[in-house]
Amino acid sequence: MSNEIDKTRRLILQGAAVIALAGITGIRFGLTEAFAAANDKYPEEAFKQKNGDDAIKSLYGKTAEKSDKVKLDAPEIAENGAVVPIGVSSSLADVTSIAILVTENPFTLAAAYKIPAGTVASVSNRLKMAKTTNVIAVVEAGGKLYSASKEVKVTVGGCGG
Amino acid sequence: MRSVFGSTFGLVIAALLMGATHSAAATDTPNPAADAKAFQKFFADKFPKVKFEDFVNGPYSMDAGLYKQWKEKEEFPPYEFALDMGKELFAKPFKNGKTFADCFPNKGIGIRQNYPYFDEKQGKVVTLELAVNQCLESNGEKPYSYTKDEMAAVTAYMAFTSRGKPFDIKIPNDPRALEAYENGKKYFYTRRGQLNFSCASCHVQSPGERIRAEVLAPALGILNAMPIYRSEWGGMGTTSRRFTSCNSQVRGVPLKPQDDEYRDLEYYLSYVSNGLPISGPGARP
Amino acid sequence: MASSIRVRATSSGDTTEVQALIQHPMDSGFVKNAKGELVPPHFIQEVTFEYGGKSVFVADWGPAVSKDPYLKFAFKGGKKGDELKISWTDNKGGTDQTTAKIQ
Amino acid sequence: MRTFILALTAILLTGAAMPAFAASTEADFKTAYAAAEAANNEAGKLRNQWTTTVSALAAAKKAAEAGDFDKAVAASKHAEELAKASIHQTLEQKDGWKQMDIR
Repeated sequence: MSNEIDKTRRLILQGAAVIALAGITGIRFGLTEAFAAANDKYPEEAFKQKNGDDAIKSLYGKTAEKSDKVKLDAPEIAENGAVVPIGVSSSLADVTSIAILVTENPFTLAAAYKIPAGTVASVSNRLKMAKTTNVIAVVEAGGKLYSASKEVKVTVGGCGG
Repeated sequence: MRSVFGSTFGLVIAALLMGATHSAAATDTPNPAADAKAFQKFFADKFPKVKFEDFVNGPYSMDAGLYKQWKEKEEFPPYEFALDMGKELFAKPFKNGKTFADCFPNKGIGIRQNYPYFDEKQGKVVTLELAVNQCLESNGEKPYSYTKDEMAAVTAYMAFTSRGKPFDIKIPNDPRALEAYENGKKYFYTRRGQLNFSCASCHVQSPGERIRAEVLAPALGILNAMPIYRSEWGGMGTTSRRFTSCNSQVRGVPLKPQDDEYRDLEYYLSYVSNGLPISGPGARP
Repeated sequence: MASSIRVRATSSGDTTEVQALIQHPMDSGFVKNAKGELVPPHFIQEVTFEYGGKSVFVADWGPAVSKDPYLKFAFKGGKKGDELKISWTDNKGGTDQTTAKIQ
Repeated sequence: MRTFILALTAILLTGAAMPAFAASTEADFKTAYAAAEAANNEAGKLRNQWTTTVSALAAAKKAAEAGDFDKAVAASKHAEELAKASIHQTLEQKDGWKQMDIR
């Protein structure tokens, strides 16, 4: 495929994505909540925050309380800070969003997931960690925020593998 | 700076002491079969809980926490893209219409376990990576760079089609083959670099232990998983990459990929892992 | 060119488990290249999974998501043979999409 | 083996001991650098150069270019010591490697 066609296709897709996003926003979330997590807009500001509380506030507009119904699956010692498998799940009802924060990273918010009705409240991904850090999982359920955290030890480089 | 210096010094001394405690008055008659037996027994004794075939899983066979992270990664392994690329490259005709399949026995499928082999015509050890480039060059194509990218992709695909097949490295009745084997063995045990480490310092004496918190892989089975996606590299690397990067890590200037010493080393190291299944491509920390 | 997206979607009766791997550098903007220059940030910001015309999962990512990112989630419903649509966009306006059949 | 430890210790210590009292000239640097380079080439023939030798040589050259010949001479001498240690290591390991062999 030539570059021109590729580029054109990319531009078209971009346009289509914008239209699709605009369309959905109005219907699904327009009436209820105005915060980033509930919008279909990319939460630019939340991803710029340097501490956990600010990021959560920017994303959800409220604070989280600890809950044992938020399950955070993270290794005690990361094999490599570049690829740390992290899983979050919850037995809470009406989960609408899951966010994962890595407190020692330059920007704490790593990922935020929208969980539409009918999607299971569980996600696994792989994250980068700059150094030994707390990882915080935040779950939004029934309009409230719940969290769990765990320390992950990170070491880098060397004669391994 | 100071702590780096201090810990380096500590490591050097520790390595020296480890070496010194070894008594061993080696006999000088080469005996590869006995070597392989002793080598495998050494690891079996050192890690009684690790199943023989699990040695191909490197540090993951040594540490429960790592094992879990590895299993999670293997659900959708990071080498997947390299594998696809390798499959494509492998099938893609050269300018002259031929393909890789025309260069290899059994059209290149399921043959990884036979490499490296001693080529009596060329009078030297031929590794899979060398054979791939010889194939390209004999068909008028540009050879790949040895350490990553296309070379890693093609060898990943070739390893994948050979998964589960036990390493079957042969030493033909040719004094040059035995010499190459002995050279490789010598390279493996020779201390080099400012840190004064041999390959064996890390991968025979200390596998399962942590150096700066990284779990070291056992030498037994280490090549069965090649090529590997290494998180530390953020990408794929070949056996060539593994050897050169190990040399730099002990502060030695690496040789050129596929230099005689490296091919001989691969010959030795593969031979003593005979019987262990090919598991490549692999994922490593 | 092969797609940058690999997807495995498996139905186990009432739920469909989805795993995806995307080929992307996910440069954080904090890492230097061999020449010692900072590599500018280049990362996927949003990944959307759609089934039956509805989004079943949306990921918003920052630069802390690993290179060649991986995702696993599950949703209720999803029939074998049906298509799942996946698309991503990154901070430089790059984008890709693919569809995968539920197995 | 013991002499090697001593040699290595000496090197690690002298590395910290810095410039001589008298100011060095460009000629001093050239002599010192040539000696270091020769030793490193010898190590190269033995297939055992150290990366630290290479960096010390580079540091010497850089200091000389900046006109700091005290530093350039010191770095050259350090490089020569490292190169000589790598040669010593190679010779010692000629048979020394057998100590590590698994039998």
